[in-house]
Amino acid sequence: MTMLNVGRQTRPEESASLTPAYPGRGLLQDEPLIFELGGWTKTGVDFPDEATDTADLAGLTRTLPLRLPGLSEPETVRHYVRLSQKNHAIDLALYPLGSCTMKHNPRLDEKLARLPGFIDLHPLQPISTVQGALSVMDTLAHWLKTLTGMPAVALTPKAGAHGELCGLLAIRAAHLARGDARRVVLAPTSAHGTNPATAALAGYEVREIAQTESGHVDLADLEAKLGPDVAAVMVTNPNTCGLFEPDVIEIARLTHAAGAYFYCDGANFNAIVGRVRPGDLGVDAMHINLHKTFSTPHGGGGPGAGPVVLSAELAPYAPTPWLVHGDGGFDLIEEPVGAAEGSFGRMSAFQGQMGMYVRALAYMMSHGADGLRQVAEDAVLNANYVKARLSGVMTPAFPDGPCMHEALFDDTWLEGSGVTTLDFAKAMIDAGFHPMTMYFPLVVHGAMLIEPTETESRGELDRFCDTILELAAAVKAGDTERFTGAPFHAPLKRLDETLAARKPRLRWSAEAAA
Amino acid sequence: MTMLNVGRQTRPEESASLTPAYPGRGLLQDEPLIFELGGWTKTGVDFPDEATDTADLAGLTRTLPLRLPGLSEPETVRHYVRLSQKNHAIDLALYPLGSCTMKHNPRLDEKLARLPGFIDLHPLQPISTVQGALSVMDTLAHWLKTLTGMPAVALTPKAGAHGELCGLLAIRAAHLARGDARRVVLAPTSAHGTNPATAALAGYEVREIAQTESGHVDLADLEAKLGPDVAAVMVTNPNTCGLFEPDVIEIARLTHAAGAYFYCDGANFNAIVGRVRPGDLGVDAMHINLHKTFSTPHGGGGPGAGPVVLSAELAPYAPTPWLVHGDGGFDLIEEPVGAAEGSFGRMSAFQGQMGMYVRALAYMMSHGADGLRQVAEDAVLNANYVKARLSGVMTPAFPDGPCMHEALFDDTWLEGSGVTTLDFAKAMIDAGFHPMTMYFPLVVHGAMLIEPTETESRGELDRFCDTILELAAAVKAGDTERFTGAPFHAPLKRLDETLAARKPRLRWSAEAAA
Amino acid sequence: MRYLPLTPDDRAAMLAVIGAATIDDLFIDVPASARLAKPVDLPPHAGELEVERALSALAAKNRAAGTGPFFCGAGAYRHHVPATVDHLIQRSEFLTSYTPYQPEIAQGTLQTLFEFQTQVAELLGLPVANASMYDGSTGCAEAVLMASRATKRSGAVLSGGLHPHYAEAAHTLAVAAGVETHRLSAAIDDEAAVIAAIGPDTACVVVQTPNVFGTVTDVTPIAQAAHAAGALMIVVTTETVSLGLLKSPGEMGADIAVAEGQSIGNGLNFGGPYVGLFACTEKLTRQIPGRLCGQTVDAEGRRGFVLTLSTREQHIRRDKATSNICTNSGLCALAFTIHMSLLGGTGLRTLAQINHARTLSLKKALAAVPGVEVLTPRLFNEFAIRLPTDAAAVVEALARKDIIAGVPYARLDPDAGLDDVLLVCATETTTAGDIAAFAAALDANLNGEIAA
Amino acid sequence: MRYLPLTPDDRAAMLAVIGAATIDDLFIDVPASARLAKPVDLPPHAGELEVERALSALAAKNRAAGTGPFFCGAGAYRHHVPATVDHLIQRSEFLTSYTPYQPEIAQGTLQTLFEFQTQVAELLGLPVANASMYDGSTGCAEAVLMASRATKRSGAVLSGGLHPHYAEAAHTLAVAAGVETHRLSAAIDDEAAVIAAIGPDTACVVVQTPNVFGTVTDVTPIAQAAHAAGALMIVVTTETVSLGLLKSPGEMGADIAVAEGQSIGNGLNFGGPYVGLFACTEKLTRQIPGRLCGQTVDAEGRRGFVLTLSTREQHIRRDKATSNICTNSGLCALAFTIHMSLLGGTGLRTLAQINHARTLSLKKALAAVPGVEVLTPRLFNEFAIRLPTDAAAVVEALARKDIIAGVPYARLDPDAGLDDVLLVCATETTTAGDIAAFAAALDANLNGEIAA
Ligand SMILES: Cc1ncc(COP(=O)(O)O)c(C=O)c1O
Ligand SMILES: Cc1ncc(COP(=O)(O)O)c(C=O)c1O
Repeated sequence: MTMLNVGRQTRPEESASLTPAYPGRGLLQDEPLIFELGGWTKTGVDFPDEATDTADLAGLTRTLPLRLPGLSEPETVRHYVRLSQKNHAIDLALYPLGSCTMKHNPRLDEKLARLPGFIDLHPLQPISTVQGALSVMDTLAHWLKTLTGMPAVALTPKAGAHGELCGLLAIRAAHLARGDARRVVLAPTSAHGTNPATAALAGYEVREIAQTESGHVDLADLEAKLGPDVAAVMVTNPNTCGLFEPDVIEIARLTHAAGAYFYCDGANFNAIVGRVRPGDLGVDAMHINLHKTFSTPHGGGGPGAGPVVLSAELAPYAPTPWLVHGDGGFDLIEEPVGAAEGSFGRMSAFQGQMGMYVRALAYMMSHGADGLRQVAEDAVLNANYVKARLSGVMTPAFPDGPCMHEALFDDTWLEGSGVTTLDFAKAMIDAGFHPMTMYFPLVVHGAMLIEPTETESRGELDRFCDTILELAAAVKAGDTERFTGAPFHAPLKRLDETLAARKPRLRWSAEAAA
Repeated sequence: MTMLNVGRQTRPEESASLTPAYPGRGLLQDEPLIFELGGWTKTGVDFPDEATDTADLAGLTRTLPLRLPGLSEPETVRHYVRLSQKNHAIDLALYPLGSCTMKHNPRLDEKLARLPGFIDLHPLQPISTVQGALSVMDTLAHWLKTLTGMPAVALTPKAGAHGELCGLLAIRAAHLARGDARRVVLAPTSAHGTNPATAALAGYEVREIAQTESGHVDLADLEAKLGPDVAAVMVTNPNTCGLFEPDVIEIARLTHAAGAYFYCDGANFNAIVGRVRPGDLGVDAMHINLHKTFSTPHGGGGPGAGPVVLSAELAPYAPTPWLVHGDGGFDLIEEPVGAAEGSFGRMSAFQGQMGMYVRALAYMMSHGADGLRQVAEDAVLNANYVKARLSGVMTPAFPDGPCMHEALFDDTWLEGSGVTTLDFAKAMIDAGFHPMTMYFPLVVHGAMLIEPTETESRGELDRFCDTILELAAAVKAGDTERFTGAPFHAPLKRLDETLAARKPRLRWSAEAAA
Repeated sequence: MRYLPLTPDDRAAMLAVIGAATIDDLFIDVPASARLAKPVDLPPHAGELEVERALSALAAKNRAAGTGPFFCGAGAYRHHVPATVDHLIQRSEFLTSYTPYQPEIAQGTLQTLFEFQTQVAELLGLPVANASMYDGSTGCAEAVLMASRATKRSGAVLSGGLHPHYAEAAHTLAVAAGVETHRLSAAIDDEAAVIAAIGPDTACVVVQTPNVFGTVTDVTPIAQAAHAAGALMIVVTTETVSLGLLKSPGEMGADIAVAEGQSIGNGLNFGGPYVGLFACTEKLTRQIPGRLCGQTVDAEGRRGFVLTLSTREQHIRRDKATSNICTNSGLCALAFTIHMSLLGGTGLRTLAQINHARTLSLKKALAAVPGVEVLTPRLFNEFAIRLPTDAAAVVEALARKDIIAGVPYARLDPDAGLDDVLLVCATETTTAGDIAAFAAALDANLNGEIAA
Repeated sequence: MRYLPLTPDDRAAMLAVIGAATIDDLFIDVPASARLAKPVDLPPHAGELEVERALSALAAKNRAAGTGPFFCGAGAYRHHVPATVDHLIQRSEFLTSYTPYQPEIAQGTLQTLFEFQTQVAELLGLPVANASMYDGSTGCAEAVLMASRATKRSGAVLSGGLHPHYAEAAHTLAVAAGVETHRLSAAIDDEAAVIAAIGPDTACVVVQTPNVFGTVTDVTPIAQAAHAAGALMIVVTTETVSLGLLKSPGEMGADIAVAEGQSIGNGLNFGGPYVGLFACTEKLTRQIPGRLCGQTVDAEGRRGFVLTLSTREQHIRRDKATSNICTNSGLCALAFTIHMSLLGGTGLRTLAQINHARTLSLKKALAAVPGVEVLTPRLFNEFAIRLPTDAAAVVEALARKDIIAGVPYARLDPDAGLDDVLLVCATETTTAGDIAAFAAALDANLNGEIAA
């Protein structure tokens, strides 16, 4: 490893682009992998010296050595703190990833989730010793049911996609209960990838519903495709174009008329929480991403939680465990028996994402009914403000009428400029902003989906819009290289994703490194 | 504020030094002051709406409005997270500030200091309700007394300088008790500024003791200056040149022979903890910076704690409160009465830095007697390793013999290079390291005092030394501009300290900003 | 409201820019009948102090594991997590970032994922590991589907030692996907039965070790039988700490290894969030579910990391994806990686040895209680005992004495007819005092005074 | 040991580079007689789990203020600190950095200090504030010395309403510096006495408002009298929250204002660390103790901040320095600044109003208890009551009923002959239930059953 020669790795190539040309990156230095820091014999954890005897495990113990380095605590802290500074985060600036709802994550929620009574609680302790935890689940369920206007909720799904699966499995069980083995699920082309993937996982064939010019479900096409073999219609509302489906009630009616169920993807519930109850729209099942609408941190990819609200018709098929009010307080029905007889079964071990339940509940209680309504209003207001400020220069995919929580643009305005949606996005990085969601939804060419969320101040929105406009001006000015070469100021220049896929290197190995 | 025009402020000047010249700083952006973010009418804290009536305070309430902006929580988090990234820290890289002992700060200590039983405890609660806290103080006292071989300790001083004051006031009280009003304190020129400042604060005249070629106290000069008017001799040991005073026992003997007391500045106790007990050297009083030797975090300037161990002769004069073992458990004597009759009185409100006591005790218990001895050995080993690796190129102030916890160099090796100690230090910033302590101690020309501490790995020490050697080579190569212009890669270029002092702007004001 | 930066003035000014008269104008697409005129019937906003009071009160209604003798295992384990781990994962840059879709400003997350994948592969003894699953149980279910895709067979043999929740979760997913699970009846030790159950349509054999009864098994013979029959071997581990001492799945011939990673870096959390470890052979790489982080270079040739092989994933492949997983357990994986970086192989081994030692003392102490029969032949840090009476009743009785005695097996598998079996566990957090108190209370309950 | 990165191999290799045979060779300057052959007589190193157990056990032996009714004030106040504050101050970059001596890589700390100084100056109503003192009491003592330096006079008049600990700390420092303190006898309200005590050698008058008895005073007349006599006016405030509602020291003519900043952003911590707020007039700037952060520009003209006017400080001026302070309360100041940035003027005012309202209810409730006499004429969030019996005994008795009833004045000032006086306080954390419980228990104690 030449990496360790002078200081932490300096970057001749890049520093060469600095005048005067001196190595060094100041506060931001490269950082090797832990496997390159030595420590093959060390450990950063102290254990009591006590006699141990593993004779009884003769023949069952590892024959190959565990090649895992251990670092002292100071080295470990430094390694991960250095790495952390190479990340963008919602705590650093507006994070306009459409469909992801990157909003402020309150530290109060983190603190409460770490109370010993929650974090140090075993999922299989006697029920009498976990009444507080069950009470949290019950309260969360009450809030979710009230906010959605639905009679039941299955809390256990571990993320949105898992919630989709939960919903479709309930639908499947409901059909089978009446001996009706339907095989098809309808979903718009604009649907998030998890929708078709989930439908397939649940054993269904997926057929696409067309979309109208205005970005809505094409009712005629839906009606045409509905039939006795259709088990469910999956529609995201507000949809992935950032629009509310105006015909949603009709969609529900047609769906029900065909004997199918209406699954609503609720990932965008943030836009309507407190102002619209999906239950009033005819929805049969909808998942809620607690890590979006209710702000449990994304954590660089997870964890999340995807509770699913269910209509009275689907409720009996909800997965185990069921939380019930016993005479001794709260109780759990953990097997498909008794009241839960109809349950389609268990989706995972234990009771779901308790850590997320506490955070989401703290978030809801902090906002209250009034605050949550304000959340939806400010989220929609911020998105429309951004849309209004940028529409002069960028081309909105659906110019007429308001959008909901996110503003969708296509790349018409970039045509012939030599700058792609990707190039433009990478240039945003240099100005200190995370790019918007790109090339999704698929129904729009070179899509740029901007979701500011309600936790952005007007000042930050203006800085963001000013930046985009300044960049757009540069595009017009033909300053192509500024985009095709971007980012220039990130910890790394643009990464070669093709190489990564062509020659996958998915783990460090002494051999490869040597 | 033009600062808000495009993105968070971009830096044309600097980006101009990049090819191609595009504005932007990627992850590191400028950040305005909170007073420049609006929020004059906002607040980021929610309070219950309850009736309040301040009629009874008529005539006593503010007439001028409070011009303090309030930011929502998301804005506040972002502001301070952005600012934090402009700091160097021990968690980012070796921090070789001589005399400051920048070592790893365990997060365990932070966690324990925040236990409700400690952080949510009022200093004036009934004694019966704070027995655990008093027990922490008693245990800490026991460890400090055992490690120093001294019979008593005053815990309350709030930092090293406060501890120095505590020691001198005890000495003053001891002399006065026998009607002996001495007026002089002797201290070497190499002493830390707080020593003379404290002596003056305690009402003493300060006289300097000369230092020998080899960096030690000049015994002859000490003997010459000792006399009936000398109240105390203040010597730092290991001293600020990073050397152990070989004649320390003789210094104590001469001091006592002259009827004076021996105050030892224990800021560098880290170098000898577990291997040498100041009590065995004839010390009468010594402060211990818990924020150095026992690793309570420096926090960008504080807080700290400076307990003072005292000899049997000085113990009776220790400041109130006194912690005693009553029959009902631990007790506090809070006034100079009873056993504490001789006390020189109170130095501050309450019982001192409890938050630091918990951290320091957790740190001590984690190391144990064996670990603390290892701390001294590794601290000294690391310093000597750095000294050995750099001596070929830099000029050690005291080449012969080993150093203790820090290695001192002068600027002889820079003579005629056009590069000053300051320039060299600033260039270190570009390579990702914090500069060493400069121009202290005063006895060495262009001093560079390097204290690595025991929590640095050999790998980090080598990266540090390699960097220094690479920079030194550049000096030799006459690449002056690389130093005089440094830093080039820090969040800001070199700052104008003269301007700051000439036209002091010590607060933001609407007028000035306008 | 403290989380909402907009002031009334901001809102008015912004509506003006938009050209809308009121906020309602932005919700016109909502059918009139569905527009709520006023807030729903829930409490109004509350200050931080009030929320903290309310939830702290609920937390206080639970008996935290650490507050007294505690012996539950069975899929979730109480280990000490260094304060450093929890501190680091709360860094804004890790906690509040999204899936690393923009690698240039996500190297912090990506490099730690690469470290995670390497650590997991090393632990499980297989060449390829993904960037995490929701947890061990869902990982196990995905492994079954993956095996049937890879073998184009539709049968899955589930050992009777597999954690019942895992078996049920796998069954739920399998049914929908048209895979038939053959779950053997609960057994402390069922190597022979498993081998016997392998047939020509068997896509995979799923065996857990240490299994739900704590039994440690060298599954090599089972793996050989499976391979001989053209089936894949799936090895499940719920206690990752055991891998510090025991043979890795890879060493024993596993094609796919699934583990619950909660033990390293993560708290009990009443069951979630946890982190699923998932590894497989080179050959199966393109069948693996979930995200993969890979090494590459940037435009200037510097090493960097990116999410890769995403053609397997839902956002590209949609209904042809290897899984529907999107959000995973990123932050729990980070906690795992940081804790593992502190432990290292050396520390993990010591940790495993201490767990085993404390468990042997627990075994000794309980075996000495008249009426208690230890059922587990070879154990790591948990085992099953048979009581002369209903295990659940004993657990309830001891809970009233503030001793959490373990998990009645019947709670996981009511129909197995093992109501008298109790699953107990000891870790480095279990003290000699805890063990003595447990043994004494159990003795008193079984042989002494009637349980109150 | 987990905090020590060097391995035995590292040590051997490094000794070789140094050219030393053993580590002892590096300690040769230590007199042989003083070299310890083996570790001192203290316990050996302990793992994190063990240390956490030991200290948690000690913490559990304290009655945390928040676990029940609690009414202590008298210089330290229980307020709710938002979780955000404690999270942010624990960021590595803030927590583990040193005093910002290298401004180019310390702008995070420096800019927050500049914000702190601005907030403090605004709160105290004076133009200049420093970067913090250890706490309010040491700040008060420094203010007295500063005044005597500035006026070249040696007398200091201390109001009888000044917190006794503050008076004692000031006295201790003053004596050594040759300044004579004239401390008036304890008084709920002593404007006249203070004015009467001012003489030709008076360097400063030190008055606290709200004072230790909770009495709020407009000190303007005292300031005028002091100025007329050529003395400086020093105003002390122990409860910074009161400044959200009450006139600022500057408004009332203070030349120097000192306050304890603990109430904002900092916990009770059993007395420390706290943060001293220190402000003064423009004229006195160069006499101010401690660090000052100032605005400047960098080599390219960009705004930046540095520590400035350090010619006042010990490291430059040594025995001529304005103070010996070096390490101060940086991190507590940061917590103060973050909490204040959340509150803003609006929030601080509301917070102050709520504190006052809850205290009025407490006053009403206690005044209704037979035998209780409220002594404080004008109060903010604390006040003094006279009991028919020894206050300390009552406090002990109520503590046994898990009610922390307040601070017996005699504990602060045993010789004042005010053994029957109890100081009580209510804040936003005090509930109606707490107040009712206190009043009932007090009534029972004084008039009902004999205290157990
Ligand atoms: C519209 C939509 N549906 C479903 C999902 C999947 O949710 P999760 O990532 O929680 O599985 C997402 C997440 O990005 C989404 O945006
Ligand atoms: C040798 C020496 N003495 C005294 C002090 C003063 O200690 P404190 O900053 O804790 O007041 C220091 C701190 O840098 C020091 O290095």
